[in-house]
Amino acid sequence: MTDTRYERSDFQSDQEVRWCPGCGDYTILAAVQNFLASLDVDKEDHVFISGIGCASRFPYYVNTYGMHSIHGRAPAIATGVATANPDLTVWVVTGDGDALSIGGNHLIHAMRRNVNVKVLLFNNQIYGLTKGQYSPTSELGKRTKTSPMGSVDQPFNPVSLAIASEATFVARTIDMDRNHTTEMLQAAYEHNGAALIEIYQNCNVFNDKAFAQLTGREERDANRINLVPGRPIVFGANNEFAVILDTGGARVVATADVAAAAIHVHDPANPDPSAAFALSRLSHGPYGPTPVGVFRDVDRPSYEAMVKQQLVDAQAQKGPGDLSRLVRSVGTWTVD
Amino acid sequence: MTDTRYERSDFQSDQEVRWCPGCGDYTILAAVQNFLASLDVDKEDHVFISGIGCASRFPYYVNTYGMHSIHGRAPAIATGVATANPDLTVWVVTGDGDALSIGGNHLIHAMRRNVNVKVLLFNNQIYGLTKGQYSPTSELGKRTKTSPMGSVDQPFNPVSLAIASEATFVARTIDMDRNHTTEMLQAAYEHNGAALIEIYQNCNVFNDKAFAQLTGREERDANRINLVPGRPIVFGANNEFAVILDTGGARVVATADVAAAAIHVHDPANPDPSAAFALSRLSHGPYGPTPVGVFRDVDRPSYEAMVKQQLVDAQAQKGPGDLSRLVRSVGTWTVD
Amino acid sequence: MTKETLEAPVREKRDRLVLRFAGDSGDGMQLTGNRFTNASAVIGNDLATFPDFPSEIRAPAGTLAGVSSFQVQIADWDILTPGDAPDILIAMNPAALKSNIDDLDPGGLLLVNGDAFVDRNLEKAGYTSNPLEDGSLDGYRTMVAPMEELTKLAVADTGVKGRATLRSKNFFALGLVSWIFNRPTQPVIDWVNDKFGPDSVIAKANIASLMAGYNFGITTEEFQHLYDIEPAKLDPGEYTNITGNQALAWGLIAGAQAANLPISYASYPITPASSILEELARHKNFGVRTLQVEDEIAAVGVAVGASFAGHLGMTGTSGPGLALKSETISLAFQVELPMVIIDVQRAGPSTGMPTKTEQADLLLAMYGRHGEAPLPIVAPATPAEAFSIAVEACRIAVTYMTPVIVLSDGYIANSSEPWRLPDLDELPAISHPFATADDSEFLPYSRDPETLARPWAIPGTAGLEHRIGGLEHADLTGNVSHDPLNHEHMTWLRAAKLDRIAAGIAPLEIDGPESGDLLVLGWGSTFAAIRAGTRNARREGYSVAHGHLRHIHPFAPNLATVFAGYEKVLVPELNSGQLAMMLRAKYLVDVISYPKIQGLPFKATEIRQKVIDTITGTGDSEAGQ
Amino acid sequence: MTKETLEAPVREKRDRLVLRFAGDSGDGMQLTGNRFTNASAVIGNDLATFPDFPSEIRAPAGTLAGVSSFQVQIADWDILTPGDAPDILIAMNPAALKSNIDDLDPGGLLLVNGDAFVDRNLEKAGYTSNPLEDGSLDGYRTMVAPMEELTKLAVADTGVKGRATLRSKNFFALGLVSWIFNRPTQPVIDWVNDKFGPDSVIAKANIASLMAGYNFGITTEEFQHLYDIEPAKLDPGEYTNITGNQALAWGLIAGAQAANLPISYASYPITPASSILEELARHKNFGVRTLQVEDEIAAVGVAVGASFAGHLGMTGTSGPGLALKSETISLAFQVELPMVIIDVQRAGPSTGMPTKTEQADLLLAMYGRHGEAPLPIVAPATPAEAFSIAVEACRIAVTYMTPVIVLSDGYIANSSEPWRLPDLDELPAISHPFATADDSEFLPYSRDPETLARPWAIPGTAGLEHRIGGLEHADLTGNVSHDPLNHEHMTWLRAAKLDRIAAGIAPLEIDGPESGDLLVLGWGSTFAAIRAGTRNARREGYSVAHGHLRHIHPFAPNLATVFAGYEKVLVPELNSGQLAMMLRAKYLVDVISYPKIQGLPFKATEIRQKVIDTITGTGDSEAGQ
Ligand SMILES: Cc1ncc(C[n+]2csc(CCOP(=O)(O)OP(=O)(O)O)c2C)c(N)n1
Ligand SMILES: Cc1ncc(C[n+]2csc(CCOP(=O)(O)OP(=O)(O)O)c2C)c(N)n1
Ligand code: SF4
Ligand code: SF4
Ligand SMILES: [Mg+2]
Ligand SMILES: [Mg+2]
Repeated sequence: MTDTRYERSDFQSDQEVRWCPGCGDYTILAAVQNFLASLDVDKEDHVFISGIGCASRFPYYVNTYGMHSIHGRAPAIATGVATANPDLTVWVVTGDGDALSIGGNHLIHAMRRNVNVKVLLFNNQIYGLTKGQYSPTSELGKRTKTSPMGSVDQPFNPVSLAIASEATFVARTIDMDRNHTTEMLQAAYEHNGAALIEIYQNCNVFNDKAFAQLTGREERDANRINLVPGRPIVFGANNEFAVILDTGGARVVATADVAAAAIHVHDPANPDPSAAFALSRLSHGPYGPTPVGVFRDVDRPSYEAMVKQQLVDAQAQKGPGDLSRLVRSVGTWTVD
Repeated sequence: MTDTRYERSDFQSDQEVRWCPGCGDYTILAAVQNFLASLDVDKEDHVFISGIGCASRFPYYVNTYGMHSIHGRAPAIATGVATANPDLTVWVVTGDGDALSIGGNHLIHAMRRNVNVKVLLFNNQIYGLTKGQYSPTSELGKRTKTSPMGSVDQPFNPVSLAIASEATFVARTIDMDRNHTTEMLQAAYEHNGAALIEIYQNCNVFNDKAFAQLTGREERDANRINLVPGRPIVFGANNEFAVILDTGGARVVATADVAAAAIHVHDPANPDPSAAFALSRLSHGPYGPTPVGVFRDVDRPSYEAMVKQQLVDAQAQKGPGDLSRLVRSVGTWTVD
Repeated sequence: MTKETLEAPVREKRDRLVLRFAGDSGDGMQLTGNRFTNASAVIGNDLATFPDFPSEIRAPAGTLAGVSSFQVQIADWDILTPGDAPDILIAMNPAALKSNIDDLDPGGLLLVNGDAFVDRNLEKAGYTSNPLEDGSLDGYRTMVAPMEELTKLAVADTGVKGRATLRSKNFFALGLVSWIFNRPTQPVIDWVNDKFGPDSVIAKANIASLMAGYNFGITTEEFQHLYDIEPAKLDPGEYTNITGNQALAWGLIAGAQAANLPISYASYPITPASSILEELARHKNFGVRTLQVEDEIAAVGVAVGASFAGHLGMTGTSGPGLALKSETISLAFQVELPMVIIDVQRAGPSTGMPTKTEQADLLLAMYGRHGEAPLPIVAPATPAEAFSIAVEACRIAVTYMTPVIVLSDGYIANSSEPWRLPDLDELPAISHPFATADDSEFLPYSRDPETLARPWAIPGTAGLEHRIGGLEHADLTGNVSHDPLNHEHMTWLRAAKLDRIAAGIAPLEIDGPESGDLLVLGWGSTFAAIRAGTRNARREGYSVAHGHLRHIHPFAPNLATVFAGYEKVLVPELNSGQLAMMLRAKYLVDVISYPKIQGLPFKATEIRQKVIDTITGTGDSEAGQ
Repeated sequence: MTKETLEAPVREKRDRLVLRFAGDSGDGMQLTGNRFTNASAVIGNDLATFPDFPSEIRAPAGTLAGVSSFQVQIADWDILTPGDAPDILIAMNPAALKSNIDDLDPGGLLLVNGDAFVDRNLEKAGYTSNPLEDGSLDGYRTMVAPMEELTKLAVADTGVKGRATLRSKNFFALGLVSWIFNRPTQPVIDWVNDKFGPDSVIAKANIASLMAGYNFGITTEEFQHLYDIEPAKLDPGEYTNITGNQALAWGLIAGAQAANLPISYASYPITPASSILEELARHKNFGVRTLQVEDEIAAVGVAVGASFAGHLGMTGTSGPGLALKSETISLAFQVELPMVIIDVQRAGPSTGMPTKTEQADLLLAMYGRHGEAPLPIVAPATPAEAFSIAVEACRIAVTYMTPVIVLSDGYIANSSEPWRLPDLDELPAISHPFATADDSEFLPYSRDPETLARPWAIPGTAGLEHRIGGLEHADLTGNVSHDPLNHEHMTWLRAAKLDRIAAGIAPLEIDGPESGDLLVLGWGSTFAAIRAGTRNARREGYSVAHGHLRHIHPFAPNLATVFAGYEKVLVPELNSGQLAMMLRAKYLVDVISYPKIQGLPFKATEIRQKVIDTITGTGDSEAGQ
């Protein structure tokens, strides 16, 4: 086995890819397939579980084991897969509606349990598959077919929510940035436990340019905040902006206005999630400066490891299960 | 109408109260009934919606409108009530299982929408009604009937979760402290929008003394951190402990060890929830110093107000609905 | 080529014609079909439509999976179905041709966008040779127009640029078809201007293309065979063209208005029910509150809460959503609050074929709740009828204080037909049982002796404070009770409401003889095909009648009597025989089930054939369900 | 008062006796009943129990709502039910007396804890005068013991203090009853020591109280009328006493072991199913993974995932949970993965009466899914049989690659009976269709020609990578397909599995004549009452037989033949007639439904009476369903 035994094509299934031309899902698919090919993991050991939505078509296109399940339930199903066989590498592909609307509960519970699944949340801030209704990440006031006068629902910030759900790994990336996406995939893969990557994904049909402030040639420099572990957070074409953290939260300041030491040094491994949370508040929807990168990456035993350990311990204590002893365990009597 | 037109007995129904003797639910019931009597609100304008669980029996005992609904769905049902009639005062009574296990999704969505309901979450860190299984707030390693070798599920911190769900009001109190409970009820009542009060509630049958560190005569002084708006956070019998906030989060220090100015001044009205979140991390289950009081209390238009406004705007724009015009709106033709 | 140089075209008069527009999902076939339909409606034809989407996801342009089609039948008489097979097929690309050509009537007219028949597209569609050239279309009257080329020229001056220039090619096709069928272009032009703004580039491009197509028809010799279809002899009245979901939404508004109740409609988007939410959301000036919530369970929960607070709580979904709502519907049943629950059925199980139609949720609606929880079920037979069925659902819900399930389906939801506007003033008032306080003790589970409705006491009403819940409760007081006999009593009492509802239902009407060889009994969207199929068979001399249930639970009380008149009973359904099962159990009649489970509606010819086979005892039609 | 001063007590021999222990929920009546049962089992009596909890919540001590009871029938022959009415009632307080005394046989023995009959308690129970004094108990042999007083004295030296001193009074009662019925005290003592540790204060107090009660019996003249019940003449073998939920849990372990598969059991607690999860959680050394998850939807989702990964995925719940699982079960059906789904039914609808039994989820299990999704259903007839039914469910799930629903109920779940241990080595091996890679293309929807099972290809197996999902898919390849005829084909193919399962089911056995006046057909927990009731009627000369379905879907293939033998068919059910409906529809037989919807099991006498009424045509028994 060498590091390069796979090509991208090994992870391409024979099914025609059926997203709208121009959809951000294509770039993510390519990034993931390339990433899988770069790993030294047998391809039969990957399992992709998705819900329903455009994003959730994903497993059909990846030549591994996969299940295109039902709306919102992928984290629960993936929990079943991962707990049954901790040797598998389990991926969840989901959308903002799938993960945060109907599936919100399963997602936050998977996070707190630290089930070793890698959740790729394609956030296009819209329901794509059902043709353009607002989603739990759509901005307030958004006009869609179901909100002709503007949405009145405050959106979730998926990174904040995951952090508060006791997630051990939370990151954000952008469909258009293949390298960054790959970096995040690598970090999530290396993390032992639940990992959520929010991927800003352009739906060019129903919510085009939602992420223009982060991807547009003119806007992106001023808005994209790269989070790099161990490094002070600065951004802008000439690092002219910096992020500081104080008791009021995280704020963007002019680098020139603050002492170098005042600039917040990013530490995703901090066991206390408060700083990661504060950074997550810099964005609420990608309107203005928005951090991308790994917000949080801490160690905690994974759910399935603990489940497995209990089986081992039980066998050590009681010996392997003996059915004939079990049925006699509450006392028997004999009739001749 | 005077401020004292009601007595507690006006809010007592004719149903026998059926909790275990000694259950913390009794104290909370009394506090709520007294509080309702203190308000200048017609009693027919209160609506109590609950799910299923010991706590959720609550509406039967309060002589207002009420519904003992089904497990986990109270926030959704209450959203229906509040949106239909914003003039009502809508309360949700729920347990840690009801609100955070099966009902987690409805809860976080009610918070982000800022539906004007007051959620009283009776957290006894156990499933009482079903006789003692661990809950999403039970501590790691807890041994119960369903976790004979100890629970492997990391618990939620309800305050953190609510804050990350974009809640506009989040507080915590303790069943045994009737005055504090009443204060929190008052603050929640005055808040316009969704309000969550986590109430630590002793289940003396299945999880007795879970909150002893906050209520025990010897322990409580050293552990109970009162959050008071505008005041530096200090606690202990002689205020010998203080809370500071830095980029690593909130920490407890000896008051003597820090400058007075370094002590964090509590500001629940800060629009940025980062500090509130950091404070919420001081507790993870009441094991050690634990803040009680209002963590967050900020203004945002309530969901039902916005829903209602759109009806008003629509009528202003298009006039009141005219069925006969509606059915002709896509063009008609006549057959003679 | 000016008008003057041409001979007068041939005008053939037809009483009915079936057209099918087929193209890529991106080609705007639904829009084209709808505009053609509208123009036909305006000149007074009767019509019925059948939109058919490829699947829930956009497939790559040009592939078979991406083909979208819209079929419409126009006629000068009271037709019922969108027709079994098209007389005219408009194919915008090779994939559209390939997946539709087999349906075209031999000798039918085939109109093709020639520009799309390039190698790349042919390959995507799986053609190894070009059908326009290899003679395989010889059986049809084929006309090939360079639609893309001509569209590009037509829009050259309108300001559209780049790829967008081709976007209007569907309007070119529409213009051409309008010429052939002698439809007015003005309604289309008005619609375009209204939709996009008369000054917009897109409006200009669409209109230019439309007229280019129309003029291409006028000026080209090939298109000199025209069709005329006279206005239909419909019942006198004012008509509009309406889809099922639109009719349902309007009917809900009308029903709630008749009951003098505000609507709270809570829903989670799902194909093919989303457009009910979308339609209602546009009518907030009627006091309609629409709530798009986090999932289907929340949706029905919100409806329960709204009804508790005195609104008419409503929720709509499709099969997967109805399954999820089961537990909460059981609560709504137990607390006896009014509610309208809509299930626009689609092909299952699981995600199934979400854009295809089916009637396989009937037993879920009947029995999909734990414990004994019988609910009324109504079902519209046609798109337009969804209006009156929605009103009827509101009537039952409010009058009897019960949730009501409306079973529509994807076919009804998206199809359209002319709807004769009812006299809205004559919609029967629905009186709601709002309780008022008096000196006596308030009993939330006392009942109206006639309807068995319990009083509806709205929060905010002084003196009526009370608690309801999902636990079994004592008769009258509603206090929690585990008394065995009370439980039995309450169970039968709740069930007895269905008998009261039955007593208020009109008897089932029969089309055809009141006794004879065969009764065909249907429900829901199979109406048109069954009516046409049975009438055709009857014209051929077969002794067959058609009855169509609008009330599925309870049944019309005369059903047993109706059965008695016929030798055999045939029940065609788009499922494995679900209604048939219910009828067999209740009436012990050896009902013959005729299932079709293809995600497609029945065709009239299928019904006609089955009728004949059943009566004559040929085919495999004798098999019971 | 020493032993010697006493005359020898009277010993009456009985072949059967029914005891009911009744007290406050806090009094430990379930424990007392269980220990008594166990001691009886150990000396070889046959027995059947019926625990009855007050409601899902602890009511205030001393109230009627708080009464908890445990009934047991012990006999020297093969009895079936826990008895209709008790011969002996043990009442620990006025409320327990009040709510149970009406059931006591006239002339029955009443044993009362006299200390509890103080004003406060009498008032709470709604007594206006003390029944121990006002003569209202004159019809019974009443014996009053100052149980609390004596318990206090007995535990004085054990170190218990304060309120806890009274906690052991149930052991006092147990000791006394053990004396009266000549049960050994050693099994109780062993159990107490094992449970609490021999050195613990609580063990000491319990044992002291037990012996005090026993000795009180010996020494008091009042209790000199003793009963002997000989060991039952059960089939030879080794027996244990087992509840339904325990048997189910063990059966699941056995079934998975037979299939050589690890178990993943995911569940969300709910009465009365929680104890299956609790029992399985104790056996992790069998490789059983138990997951308590956030809700029922997650539970069945986890089971789907586990089965995909090659475990035998399982989930258990009660009615409200089954309703919630509907949508995901539909997915499991569509992807054709094995799974065992347990529904321990309770009285509905909605929250209903959660601690009471009912059989009203049958049609939910049959039809509670959108689209066409037929699933196999099996149901145990007795607590002990839950073991073999669980094994059978595993067999069907794995052999045919399908989810299977097990319908148990609250009565079976909590009741116990002696179970003759099966020869575990003879449990039939279940072979699972794990796929292995070879050179040919892997077809995830190819099928075993006999079972129609598709191959089970486990993630981690090289060469079998494939995708499954809830969308309709093409035969063989499993690729997404919206082809109409494929959908129809797949729908019938999935349904055809049920026929294959039917072919593998043993014919229905009949107790009684193979033809005659009446067949009583039952399913589930009504077995014991029907068997006893029909046998009693038959002994009286009535021509009646009893058949009991273990397979509800599909039915045993000989059912139609069985029906042919009888004039009438009676179907008693704890619902409104759900099985009756299914039978009527399928067989067009005019089945007579005998519904009971009280949250209580049938009594044998009720069945006997109904049998006689039905045969003789008296009563209202002729009404169809
Ligand atoms: C139970 C259920 N409810 C609703 C739907 C309809 N539905 C399918 S996908 C979807 C939302 C898609 O949005 P998202 O998850 O953001 O994915 P995207 O299409 O944007 O990638 C909805 C509402 C469904 N399939 N099942
Ligand atoms: C759908 C459904 N699932 C499960 C249950 C069983 N159940 C009732 S209450 C409860 C949990 C109670 O815990 P909690 O919400 O913490 O309330 P507590 O009793 O502790 O006050 C459960 C699991 C139910 N009634 N309905
Ligand atoms: S609808 Fe949007 S998200 Fe879906 S495939 Fe098309 S572009 Fe992508
Ligand atoms: S079980 Fe616990 S929470 Fe429930 S009533 Fe008893 S003490 Fe209170
Ligand atoms: Mg999306
Ligand atoms: Mg709790």
